[in-house]
Amino acid sequence: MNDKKEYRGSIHQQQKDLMLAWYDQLDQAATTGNPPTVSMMISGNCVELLEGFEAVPIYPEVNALQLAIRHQSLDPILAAEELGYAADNCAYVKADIGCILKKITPTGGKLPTPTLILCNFVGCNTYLKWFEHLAKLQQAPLYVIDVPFMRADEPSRSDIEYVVKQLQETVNKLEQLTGRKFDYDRFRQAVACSSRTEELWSQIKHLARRSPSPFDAYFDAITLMGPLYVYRARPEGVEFFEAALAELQAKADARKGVYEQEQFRLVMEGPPPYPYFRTFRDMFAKWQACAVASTYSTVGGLWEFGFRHDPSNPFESVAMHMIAQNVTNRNFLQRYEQIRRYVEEWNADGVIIHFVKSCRLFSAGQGDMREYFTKQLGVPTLYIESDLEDPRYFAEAQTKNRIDAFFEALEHSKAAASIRS
Amino acid sequence: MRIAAGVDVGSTQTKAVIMSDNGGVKIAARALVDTGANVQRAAERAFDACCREAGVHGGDVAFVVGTGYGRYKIAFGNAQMTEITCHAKGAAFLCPGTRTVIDMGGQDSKAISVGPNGEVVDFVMNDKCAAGTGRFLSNSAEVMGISLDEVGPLSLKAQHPVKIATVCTVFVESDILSYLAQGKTGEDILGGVHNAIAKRTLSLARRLNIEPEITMTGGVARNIGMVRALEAVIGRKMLVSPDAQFIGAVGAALFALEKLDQSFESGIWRGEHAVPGGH
Amino acid sequence: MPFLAGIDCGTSFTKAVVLSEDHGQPRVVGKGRTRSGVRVDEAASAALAQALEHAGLDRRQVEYVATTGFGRYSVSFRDIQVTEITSAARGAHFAIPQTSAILDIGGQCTRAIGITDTGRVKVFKSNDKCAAGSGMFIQRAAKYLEVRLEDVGELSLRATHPQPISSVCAVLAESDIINHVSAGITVQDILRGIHESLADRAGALLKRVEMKSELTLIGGVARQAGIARALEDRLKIKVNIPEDCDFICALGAALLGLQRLTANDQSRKRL
Amino acid sequence: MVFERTFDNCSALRFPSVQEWKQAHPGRKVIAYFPVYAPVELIHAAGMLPVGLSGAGDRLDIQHADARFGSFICSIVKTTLEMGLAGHLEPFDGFLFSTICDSARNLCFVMKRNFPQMYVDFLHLPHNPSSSAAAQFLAEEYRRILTELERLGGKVSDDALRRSIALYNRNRALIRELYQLRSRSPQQVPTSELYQLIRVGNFLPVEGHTAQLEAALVDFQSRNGKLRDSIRIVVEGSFCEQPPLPLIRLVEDAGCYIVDDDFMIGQSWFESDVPIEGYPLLALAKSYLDRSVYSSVRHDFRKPRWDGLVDKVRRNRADAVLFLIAKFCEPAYFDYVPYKQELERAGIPHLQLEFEEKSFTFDRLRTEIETFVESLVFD
Repeated sequence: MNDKKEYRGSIHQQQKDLMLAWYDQLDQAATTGNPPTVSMMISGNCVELLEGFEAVPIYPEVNALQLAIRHQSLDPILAAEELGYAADNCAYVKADIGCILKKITPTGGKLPTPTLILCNFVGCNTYLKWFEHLAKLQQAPLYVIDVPFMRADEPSRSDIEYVVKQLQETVNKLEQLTGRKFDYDRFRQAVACSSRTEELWSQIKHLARRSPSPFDAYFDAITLMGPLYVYRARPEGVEFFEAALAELQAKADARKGVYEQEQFRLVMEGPPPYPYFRTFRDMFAKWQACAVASTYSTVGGLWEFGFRHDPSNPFESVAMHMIAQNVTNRNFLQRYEQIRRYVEEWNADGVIIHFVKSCRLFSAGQGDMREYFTKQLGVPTLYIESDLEDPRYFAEAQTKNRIDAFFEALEHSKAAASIRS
Repeated sequence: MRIAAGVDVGSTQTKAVIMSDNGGVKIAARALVDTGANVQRAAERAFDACCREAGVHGGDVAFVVGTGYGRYKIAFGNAQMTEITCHAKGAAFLCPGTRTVIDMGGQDSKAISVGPNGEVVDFVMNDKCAAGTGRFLSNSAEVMGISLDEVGPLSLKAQHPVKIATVCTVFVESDILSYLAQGKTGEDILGGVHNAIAKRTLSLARRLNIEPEITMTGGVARNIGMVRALEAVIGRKMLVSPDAQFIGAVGAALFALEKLDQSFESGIWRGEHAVPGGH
Repeated sequence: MPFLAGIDCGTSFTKAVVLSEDHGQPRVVGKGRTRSGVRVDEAASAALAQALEHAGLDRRQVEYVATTGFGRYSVSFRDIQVTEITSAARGAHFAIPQTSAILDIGGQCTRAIGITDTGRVKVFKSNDKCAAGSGMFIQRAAKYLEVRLEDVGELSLRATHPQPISSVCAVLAESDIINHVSAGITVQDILRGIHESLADRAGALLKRVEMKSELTLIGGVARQAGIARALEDRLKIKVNIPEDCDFICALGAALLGLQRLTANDQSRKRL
Repeated sequence: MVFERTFDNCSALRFPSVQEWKQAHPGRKVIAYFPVYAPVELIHAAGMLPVGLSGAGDRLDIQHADARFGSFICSIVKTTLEMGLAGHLEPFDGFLFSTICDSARNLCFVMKRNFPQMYVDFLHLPHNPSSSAAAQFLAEEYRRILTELERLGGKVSDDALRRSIALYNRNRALIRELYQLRSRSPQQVPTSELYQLIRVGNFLPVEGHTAQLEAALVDFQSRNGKLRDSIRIVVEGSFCEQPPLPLIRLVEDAGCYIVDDDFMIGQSWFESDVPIEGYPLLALAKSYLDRSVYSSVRHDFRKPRWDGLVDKVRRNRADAVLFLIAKFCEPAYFDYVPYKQELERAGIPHLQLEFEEKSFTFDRLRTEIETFVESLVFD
C-alpha cells in the first residue's frame, strides 16, 4: 500500500554510520577525556570554531530527538517533571535533563561531561535556560555567545563586531579549558569545508524543485541534517553530501519521485512530531503528498538562498551565519517571506503549519502566519497541533482527520481547476 | 431511480440517511442510534433502521459513503470521507446559499468556508485546549442537574450572565460550582456558558472569511439558546435545517449519489483511500 | 468531656462528624450526611443535626465547630474553618497513622498531599491547570463504553493486552478511546489502559510530594472505579482506603478544632 | 485612596489617562512598551509619553488574538494583540518590545504586520554581560532606537537624556523606599495598595507619578495598624503578566504579608541610581549590565538568579516564597526548578501557583494558599 512506501537510499546507511562514529567519539571522550567536547545548540552552531581545537560537538537536541523517534522520550520527560519542570516546558529540555539524571543515552554508549557548555544563543530563549540548567546540573563551565536578533533586514556593523568579539572570547576560554592552542589554519580549512558542504546541500534542496521531487524535503531532509551539523566542517561531511547529491541527482534525472505518482507538493513549517514520526509521515504518504521545502531543515543554517561560509573572512562569516543565516535567529516576518518563496519557487500546492507546544520560538504566532497565507496570499494552509518530543500531545484521530479533510478539499479544487482548463 | 446512503459515525451518535435521485434528489429516510462501544454494530443498526424506514433492502442501496470518526469501521461502506467535507456538501444541499458552516461536535468544533457547489474552500478546527464544545454544554447540564434539552431555553432567561474564563471542558465545572456557591441563578450561569462558547466559536470562525449564508450544523444546532447566542455575537441570522444533525450523513449520501452519476469527474474518487475499508 | 463537630461542605455532599474526647483519646460518636444543594448553611445544620441524633446528643452540647471544604466560609455557626487539604491530612493521619501521602482523585482535580508524621501538610500538588488524569476522564470513558463506574475496576482486572491512552487531555482521550474501540480492542483492555495512565499521572504527582511509605486514597471517582489496585501494581506501594472515607475531611476538621479548643483552654487556665 | 481612583481610570480600556495627556500635549507622541527592562528614559527624553502595557486583565474578551496565538501561549501576549485588533491601542504611535521571551518577541513582529502604520521596534538586550563588548553593543542599540525616536519626535540632546535619567532615578528611589518601609512594617503598607500605586506609573507621566509616590510615602508612614499574626512571604514570578488584583488581596487575606515581590519590575529595575555623568546611553547600558535587578527574563551567567532569590528572602526575613506564575510563562516555569532546589537547600518553604490575568473565580487558588498558610501556622 502507498502509505507504507518510504524513501530508502544507500545514503541512509551512510548517515547511520557517520552518526554512530560521532557517538563513538563522544563515548571515547567520556572514557579517556579526549577529544575535548563542547555542548552547542543546533541552530546557528559554530562547529567550525571547534575544529580549531579538534574538539567534538555535543548536540543535546539530537540526543533528544533520537530518543523520541525510538519512543523512549516519555520516561526522561517524567523524570524531569519530578524535579519540578512544568508540563508546558520545552520537552526537548526535559528529555535531555531526564537523560542526564537517569544516565540514558541514545546509543547506550557513554556521553561525556562537556569541556565547555557553549550556549550559542540564536533567538531561542529556552536555549539560555537549558544550558544554564545543564551547567548547574553537570557542574560544567558555561559561556554564552549572545547573538543579536534579526530586528532589521540585515545585521548591523555593531551586531557583527559584537559577535566576532565574543567568538574570540570563546577561543580564549577554550584555550584555557583545553590547554590547547587555537589552530587558526585548521579553523580556516574548516570554514572552507563548510562552504563546500553547504553548496552541495543547497543543490540537493534545489532538486526538490523538480516534479516529481526525488526526496522529501521534510521527512528525508531530517535524515541528512545530522551529518550537516556534526560533519559540515570536515572532509567526511563533504564526501557524504557528494554521495547524497549524486544519488538524488540520478533519481531526479530518472524522473523518479518519492511516490509513484506525486499528487501534492507541500511546504512544511515547524518541527515534526518525533514520537509519531512514522505515523505522521504515513498520513501524508497516503495522499502521495511530498514536502518540497521546509523551514525546519533550515534551523542549522539557511543556505538554499546563497549564503556560504567564507574562508577569506572566517570569523565574520561564522558571525554572519549565526546572526542572519539560520531560521531561529531570523524574525517571524522573515520566516513568512521564506515560506512564500518556497511556495512560489518550489511550486507548492499548500502549506502545513505544525504547531509544537514545546517550541514557542517556532509556534507562537503561527495563527497569524496562517492568516497571512490563507487571507493575504490565498495559499491553502493547514494548521495542526502536537509536540516534537512529548508523546502525550499527539492526538492521532484529530490529526489524521484534519489532514484527510485538507487533502480532500485540495483534491477537489485541483480537479475543479483541471476541468476548467 | 438511484438510491445511495450516507452513514455518519460520530463519537456519541451514529446517523444514517438514504437519498434517492429520481429526477430530483431527496432524502428518503433517516435513522439515528447511539454509537456506544461497538462502532461497527452501530453503523449497521443505523443503516438497517434507515433501510426499513425507506422500505428498501440494503442490497438496493447502490453506494454507501461513510463519514465521522468511525468511518473506517463501516464494513459495508464503499468509500470514506471526513465529516468536514460531508458537512459542507450537506449544508449546501439542505440550506442553499450556504457559504459558511459552523459545527459544534462532541469532540471538535469546526468552521468551514463552502464554495458554490458545496466544496470545502477552507476550514478551521478548535485549538487543543478548547476541544469538545458539545461536551462543554452537556457537562454544564450535568453539573447543574438538568437535561441537555432544557439548557438552551433556560440560558435565554439569563438576566446577568456570569463570566466564564476557562475554555477547558473539564474545568468549566469548577467555575460553575463556584458560581452556584456564590448563589448565582442557573439561568445566569447557563447564559454565561452559552456566551462563552459563542464567543469562542466566533473567534474560531474569524480565522476564515465569514460570508453569508451561515449555516449551523450538528446536534447543538437544536439548542435554541446556542443559536441565539451565536447569532448575537456574529450579528446576523444563521440558517438551521431541521435535519441539522443529519447533515454529515446527507453530505455523505450526496457524494454516494454523485459516484453513481458517471458524468462526475471529481478527483475525490482517485487514490486508494476511496476503496472499501481503505485505511 | 467536650463534644466537637467537624463539617465538610463539599460540592455535592455535606458531611458532619461529632467528636468526643476522653482521656486525650478523640472518638467519633456521630456522623451525618446530606446533599449540599445551594444553601450551604442549611445543609451544614442538617448534616450536624443528623450526626447529633446519631450520637444521641443535643446541639447545645457541641462546644466547637470546625468547617472545611468548598463551602467552609458559608457556615455562620462555625468557630474556625480550614481547607479540605489540611483537614484531609489530619483525618487520614488519624484513620491510618502510617500514611505518608494522600491521593485525592476528584472530578476535575487530582491532588497529592505529602504529610508529616504528625499529620501536618508538608507539601501538596494538584493538576490545577490541565484536567489530564482527573476522575472526569474515567467517568466519561465508563459512560462511553457503557459500563457502570463501579464495574470499571473489576473489568480492567480482566485485561489481557492493556492499551495505553496517548493523549493527556480528558476530552481528547475520548477519541483515542473511540479509535481503540473502532480498532476492535476489548473494553477490558481499554479500561486497564485508562487505569494505568491515570495511575502513572497520579504517580508523577506523588513523586512531587516525596511520598515515603504508604498511600491513602480518598475521593469518590477513584474508589468507585477501583483504581487502587492499578496504583499498587504501577507504583509498587501499599494503598489504603479508609473505611467511611467520605468523612475523612470532616473528621480532620473536628480534630483540628479539638487542637484549637485545648490550646484555648490552656491559655485560659494560664490567665 | 486617591491612587485607587487613578488605578481604575488608568486600567480602563482605551487608556483615558493617555488620551488626556495627548489632548494636553498636542503633537506629542506616545510609545507603548512591555513593562520589563524598557529604556523609558529614551522615550521620555524624546518628549514622548512612555506607557507600559500590562495586558487587559478581565476587561476584554479575546475574539481575534487566539486565532493568531493558539493554545499554550500566555494571556498578556494575546490580550496585547487583542487590544490592538479591537482598536484600543489607537492612542499609541509606536510599540517597543524587548528580549523578554520567545512569545513576546514573535508578538513584536506580528504587531508589525498587523499595524504597518505604527513604529514597532525590538530591543536586543545582551545575554552575555561578561563580554567586554556588551556595554558598547547595548549603548549602540540604545542609540539605534533613539535615532528611530528622533525620526518621530525630533533631536534629543545628551542633557535631555540626563534630565530624564535623573527624573526616573528619583522615581525608582522612592519605590525602593516604599518597598523598604513595607518590609519593615508590612501592616502599614498593604501590598494591594502599593501595587496599584506603582502600577499607575505605567500610564502616568513620571513627574506626576513621582509626586503621587511622595504623597503616598508620607501617608503610609503616618499609618499605624496592628501587626497581624501573618507569615512574611516573598512573591516571585510575576515579572511580566500581572496577577489580578483580587488574587493579591486574596493572598493578604489568607494571612500573608508580602514583604517583597517582582510585580511591575519595569518600574524598579535598577538596584541603585543610574549615573548621570558621562555619555548617558553608555551609563544606561552599563546600568543594565551591572545594576539591574535579577529576573527570569534577564540572563547573566556570572551571578545566578537563584542566589538572588535566596538573598531576597534572607534580606526581608521572609518565612516563605510564593511563586505566582502566569499560566504558560515559560521563563518562570524554567526558573522554578533551580529556585526550588536552592530554597529547599536553604530550608525555605515555598508554594507554586499559576494565575491568568483574566480570571473570575479564585476558589481553587484560595484553598491552596490557605492550606499553605495553615501548614506553616498549625504544627
